[in-house]
Amino acid sequence: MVTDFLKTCCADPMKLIGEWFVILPALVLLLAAAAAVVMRNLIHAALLLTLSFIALGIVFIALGAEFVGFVQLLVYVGAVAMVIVFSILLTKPDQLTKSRNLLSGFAPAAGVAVAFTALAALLGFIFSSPLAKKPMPAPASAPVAAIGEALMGDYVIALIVLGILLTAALVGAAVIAMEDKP
Amino acid sequence: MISSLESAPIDVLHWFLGLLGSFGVPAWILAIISALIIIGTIIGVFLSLFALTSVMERKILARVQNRYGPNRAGPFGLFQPIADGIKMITKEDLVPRTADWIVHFLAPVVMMVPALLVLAIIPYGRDMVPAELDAGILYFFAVGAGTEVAVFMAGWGSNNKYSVLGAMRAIAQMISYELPLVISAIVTAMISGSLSPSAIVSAQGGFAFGFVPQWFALTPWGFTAGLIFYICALAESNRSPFDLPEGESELVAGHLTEYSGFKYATFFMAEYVGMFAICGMFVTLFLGGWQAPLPFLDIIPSWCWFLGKVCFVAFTMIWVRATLPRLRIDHLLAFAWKFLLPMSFAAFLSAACWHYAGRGPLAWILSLAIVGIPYLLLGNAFTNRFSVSRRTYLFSE
Amino acid sequence: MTLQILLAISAILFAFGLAAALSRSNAIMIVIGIELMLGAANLNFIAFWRFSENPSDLAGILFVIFSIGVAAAEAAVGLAIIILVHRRIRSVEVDDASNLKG
Amino acid sequence: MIFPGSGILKGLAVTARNFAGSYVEKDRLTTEQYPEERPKLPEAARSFPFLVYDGDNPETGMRCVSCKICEKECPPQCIYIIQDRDEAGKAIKRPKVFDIDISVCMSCQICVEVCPFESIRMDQDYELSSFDRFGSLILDKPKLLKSNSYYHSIHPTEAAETDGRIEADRLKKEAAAAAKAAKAAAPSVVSASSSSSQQEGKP
Amino acid sequence: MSFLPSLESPQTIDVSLGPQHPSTHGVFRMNVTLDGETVTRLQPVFGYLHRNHEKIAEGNSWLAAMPYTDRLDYICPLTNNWAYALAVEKLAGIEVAERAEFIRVITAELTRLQNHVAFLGFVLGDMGAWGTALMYAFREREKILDLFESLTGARMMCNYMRFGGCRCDLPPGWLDTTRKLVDGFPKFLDEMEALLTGNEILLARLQGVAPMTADRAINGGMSGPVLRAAGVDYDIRKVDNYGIYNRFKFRVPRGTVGDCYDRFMIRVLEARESVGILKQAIAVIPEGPVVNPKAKQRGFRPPAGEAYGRIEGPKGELGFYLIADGSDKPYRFRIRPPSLINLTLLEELCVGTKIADVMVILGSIDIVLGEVDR
Repeated sequence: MVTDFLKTCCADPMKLIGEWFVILPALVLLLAAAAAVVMRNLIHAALLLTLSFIALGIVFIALGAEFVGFVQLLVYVGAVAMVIVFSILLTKPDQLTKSRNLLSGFAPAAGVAVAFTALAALLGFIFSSPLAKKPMPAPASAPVAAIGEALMGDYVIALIVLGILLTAALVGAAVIAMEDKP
Repeated sequence: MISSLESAPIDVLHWFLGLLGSFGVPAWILAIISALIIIGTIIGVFLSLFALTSVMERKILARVQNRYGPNRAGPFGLFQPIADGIKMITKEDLVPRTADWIVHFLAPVVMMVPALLVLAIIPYGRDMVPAELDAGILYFFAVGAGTEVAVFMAGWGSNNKYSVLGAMRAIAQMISYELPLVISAIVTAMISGSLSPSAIVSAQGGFAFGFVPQWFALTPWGFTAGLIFYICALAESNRSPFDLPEGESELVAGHLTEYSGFKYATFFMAEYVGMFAICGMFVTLFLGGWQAPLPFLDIIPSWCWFLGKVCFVAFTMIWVRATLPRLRIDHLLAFAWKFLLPMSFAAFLSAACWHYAGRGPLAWILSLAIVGIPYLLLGNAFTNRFSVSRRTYLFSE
Repeated sequence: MTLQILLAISAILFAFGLAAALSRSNAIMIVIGIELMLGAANLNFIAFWRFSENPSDLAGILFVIFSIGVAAAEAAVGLAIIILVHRRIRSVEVDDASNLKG
Repeated sequence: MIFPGSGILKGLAVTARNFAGSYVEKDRLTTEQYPEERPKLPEAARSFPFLVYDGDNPETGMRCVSCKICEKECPPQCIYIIQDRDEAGKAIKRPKVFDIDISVCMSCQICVEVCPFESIRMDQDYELSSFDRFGSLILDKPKLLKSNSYYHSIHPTEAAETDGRIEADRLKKEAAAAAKAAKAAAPSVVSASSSSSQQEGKP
Repeated sequence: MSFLPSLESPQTIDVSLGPQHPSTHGVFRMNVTLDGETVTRLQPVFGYLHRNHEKIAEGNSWLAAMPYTDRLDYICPLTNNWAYALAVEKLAGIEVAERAEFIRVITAELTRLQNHVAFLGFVLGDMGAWGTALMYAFREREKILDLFESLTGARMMCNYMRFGGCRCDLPPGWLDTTRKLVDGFPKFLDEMEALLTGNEILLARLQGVAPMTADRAINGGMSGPVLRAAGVDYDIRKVDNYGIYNRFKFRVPRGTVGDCYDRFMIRVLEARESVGILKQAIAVIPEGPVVNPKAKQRGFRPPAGEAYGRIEGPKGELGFYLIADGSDKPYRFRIRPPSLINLTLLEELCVGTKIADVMVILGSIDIVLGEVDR
C-alpha cells in the first residue's frame, strides 16, 4: 500500500502537494472552529477563532484567490479578532473560567440538535447533486489587476456603498460604546 | 560560473542546483531544496543583522551619549551578541504559577512568525525576490497584523496587571498607526500601478537630469508619504517615541514583564527582525529598493545598495530612539488619528494630482501645495496648545 | 479534490457556528458563532469560483470581498452593543437581558 | 511656531553633533576604562583613616598615644582602642589594640581634625572590598600602620605642614626642657635673678 | 485570572508603583488606583530610607552631626552643610570669616548648577529619552564633582563647612578650573535647551500637566523652584539676605501657569542665574583665613537657647531648627526638608492625570528620598 502511495506521489508530486495544501488548512480550520465553540474560557475561544480565521485565509490562498486570502487575514486577524478580544476584556474580566456559560435548561441541547439536522440536510444535498462531482480544473489565479479593474469597473457602486457602510459602522460603534461622560 | 558580482548569489544557487541535478535528483525535490536554501540565507542574513544591531544599537546609543558602549566582549564588543545569547539561553525561564501557560508559551512563537514571514516579499536585489507576489504589499500588511495577536497573548498570558495594561496600550497604538501606514504604502502602489514590490522598485529607476535618482522619497508627495510611513514604522515596531508598551518609567516592562530567558530573547529577536523588515519595506517603497543613487555607481552590486540603505534607515531609527522622549498614550493616538491620517490622505491626493498634472514642474508645485498647506495648518493647530514663545517668565531683582 | 469536499467542509463549519450561536449563553460567544457562519459562506463562494469554467469571471471573489467588509462592520457594531448592554445590566449573559419580558 | 516638527529636528541635530563629536573631539568622551586606566585622585581625596608612624619600626615610631579622643569624637563610633600596659601593669602611651571597622566608618575625617598628635590621617586606597564582612573589614593595628613616607606620597602638602608643626612642637619642647634644665643646673647662684627673668620668658 | 477589583467600582485597578521602580528617584512607593488610564486616587508611601537622622544628631556632638547632613539631600551636600552651619552660627552668634563666606556662595551655586542639570537629565529619563540628556547632564556634573573632590576630599560626602567658616582653603588652581568651567557652562545650557525646550513631544508631555495656582502653592507650603514656578516671587536669598548674597546682582525667575513645564523652565533659568552669581563671586574673592579662629569645633558648647537657620537650597527652603541646653549635644535637632513638604501636594496634582504623567509630575517636583525620609 505504501509503495503505490509513493508511486502516485512521485508521479505528479506538484498536484498532490497542491491538493494537500488545501486539505491541511481546512482540517486546521475545522478543528479550531470546533474547539472555539466548545471552549469554556472565553479568551481561549477568541484565540482559537483567530486561528480559524488564519486557516480560512490560507485555504483561500491555496484555492488561488490570493487577494481575498490576504484581505481575509488583514481584516479578520488584524481587526475583528482584536475587537472581539477587547470586548471580552471590557465586559467580563473576572468570572472568565468559572461559569459553564451555557443556556439554562435543555436549550443548548435543542440548539445543537437544530444545527446538526441542518448539517445533515446540507450534506445530503451536497453528496446527491451531480454538479459537485467535477474534478478540480487547472490552477486558476485571480490577478490583482483584474480584481482592481472589476472593482473600479462594474462594481464601483457596490464599493462606494461598502465605504459608506464601513464609515457609518465606525461612527456608530464609537458612539454606542463611548462612555456617556456628563 | 559567477558571471558578475551583481548576480553572484543567484549564480551560486543555480550552480549548486545544477550540481544536485547531475546526481539525478527529481525536479520537485530540487524545487523544495532551492526554496529551503533561499529561506535559509534570508533568515541567516536577518538573524546575523539582528545579532549585529543588538550590539550596534548599544554602541550608537553610547556614542550619542559620549561614552564607549560595550567593548569588553571581543574586539570593539563584537562578541557581545554571543554573550547576550548565552545569557538569555541560560537564564531561568520562569512562568507565573497562575499564568495561562499555553497562551504564555505561544505568544513568542506567534510574535516570531509574522516577523519572519514578512521577509518573503522584499526585493533584495535586481531579480532576487524570494516570493514574486503581485499583491506583495497587501501580503506585508496582512501578515503584519499577526503581531497584534501575539502582543495580546503575551499581555494576557502573564496574568499580571502591568502586562495587561501594557498589552491594551500596545494594541491600541498598533491599530491606530496601521491605517496611515497602509495608506502611505498604497500611495506608492497607486503611482507605480501595481501592488508588487519589484514593480514599485523598477518604477523608481532612471535618473532625472542625468544624475538625480527618481526615487519616490525625492518627490513632494513621496517625501510626506515616506515620512508618515517612517513614523508609523516606528510605532508598529514599538520603538523610540512610541515604545509606550514597554514604558519602563510607568509599567515596568509592559506586556513583557513576566518573560525571561529564551522567550524574552525571542520577543527581542522578533522586534529587531520586524524592525529590519519594515526598514526594508521603507527602502523598497521610497528609497528605490536596490537602485543605485547615481548612474555610474552601478558597478557596486544592487543587493549591496539595498543592504546599505536598510542599515542607514535602521541607524536613523536608533538615532531617533536616542533623542526623543516617549509620547503619552492620548497624544500618541491623537497624533495618529488627527495628524497622520489626514496627512496621508493629503499625500494620496497630491500624488494623484502630481500624476495627472503630467509630472512636470507645474505638477511639482501643485503637489507641494496640496501636501504643504495641510501640514502647516494641522501642525500649527496641533502645536498651538504648547507654543513655547507664548510662555513668558517674569524676573525680579 | 472535488467540489463536494469543499462544500462539506464549509457546511460543517456552518454547523459549528450555528451550534455556538444557539447554545451558548454569553453574547460574545454568539458573535463568534456568527463570524464562523459568515466564514463558511465565504468559503462556499471561493469554492464555486474555483470550480467554475471561466475563472476570469470574478463575481465570486468580489462577493467575498464585500461580505468581509460587511462582516467586519457588523462585528464592530455588534460588540459595541454588547459593551453598552454590559454597562447597563453589568453582565453579558443573554438570559439576564430580560427587562422587556414583562 | 511655523514648522511644527522643527523642535524635534533641532534635538536630532544636537544628538548628531554629539555622535560625530565623540569620534572627533577627545574631551567629550570622559569614560575611564577602570581596571586599565586608574582614576587620577586629587591630593585632598580621602577614603579611610590610617595610623602614621615615623622612622621604620611601626611599633615604636607610632605617633598615636591612645588618648582616645578620636574614639569619643567619631560620629558612628567605629574606632576601638585599648591602652597598652607594661609588665608592671602601668599604662604606657601606646595602644595595644587599635581597630577601625571600615564597614561602619563613613570617611568623614573628623578623627583627623580632632587628633592632637597628628597620628591619624586619611588614606587614598579605595580598593578594600573583600569576601567576608566581619573579618577583613575591621582593620586592626598592623593593617592600619603606614609609614610617614607613604603619607608624604599621597598628601604631599598636608604631610609637609604636619611635619612642620611637629618640628615646631619638638623645638618648643626642647627649648622649654633646656630652659628648665638650665634653671635646675644653676639653682643657688642665680636663682633669685634668673627665676624672675624666667617667669616673663615663659608666659 | 484574578484582577484585583478595587473598592470603588470593578473597573478600576490598583497598581503599586513600588519602591523598586526605575524612575522614583529612590525608594518611594505610590499606590495608584487607575480607572483605565486616568488616576483616581494616589497614596504615597515613603519611609524606606528613614535613618533616624535627628535622633542620632541628639546623641552626637555638634561637630559630629555635620557629616550626617551630607546624607540628607545626597545630591547637594554642600548646601546641607551650609544650612546646618548657618543655624549653629545663629545659635551661638559666631561670625564667619570673609573668605569663607565667598567660598560658601561659590560652592552653593555650583551645587545648585549640578542639581538643576541633573534634574533636567532625570526628567528626560523619566519620559523615556533613554538617558541621552542624563548623560550630557552627568558629563557636566562630573566636572563639578571633581571640583568638590579636589576641594573637600569627597565628591558627594563633603563634610566641608565648619561653624564660622570652612574646613580647608581652596587648593591652588581650583579657582582657575572653576572659572573655566563656569565660562563654558552657558554653551552647555544652550545645547541642553536646544535638545529639550523646543521639542514638541516634550511640550506635549509637560505643558498643561498638573498646574498649580500661586495661593495653592503658598497654602501647601511649597518652596523653591516649585513655588516660583507657580508665580510667587519668594527666594530666601533675596528675602533673608543670608551670607553675602546682597553683594551679588542676580534675578529670580518665576512662572505664570505653574505646570510641569514651568517647573522645568524655572530650573533652566535659575541655572543661568547661578552662572552669573559664580562669575561675580570668583572675580572678587578676597584672601584671608578660611575659618573664624575664635570658633571652637571640638567640645563646642553653645549657650542654651534655640535658633532656626534656613537657606535657599536647590530643592527649596532647607531649614535647621536647633535647641541647645548648654551641653555639647543638641537637645533638639529638627530639619525642614523641602522635598518632603513639596511632596504633600503630589496626590492633588496627580488625580485626574494619566498614569504616564504621574512619573513626570513626581520628577518635576524633584525630590530626593534621603531628604524626604531623613
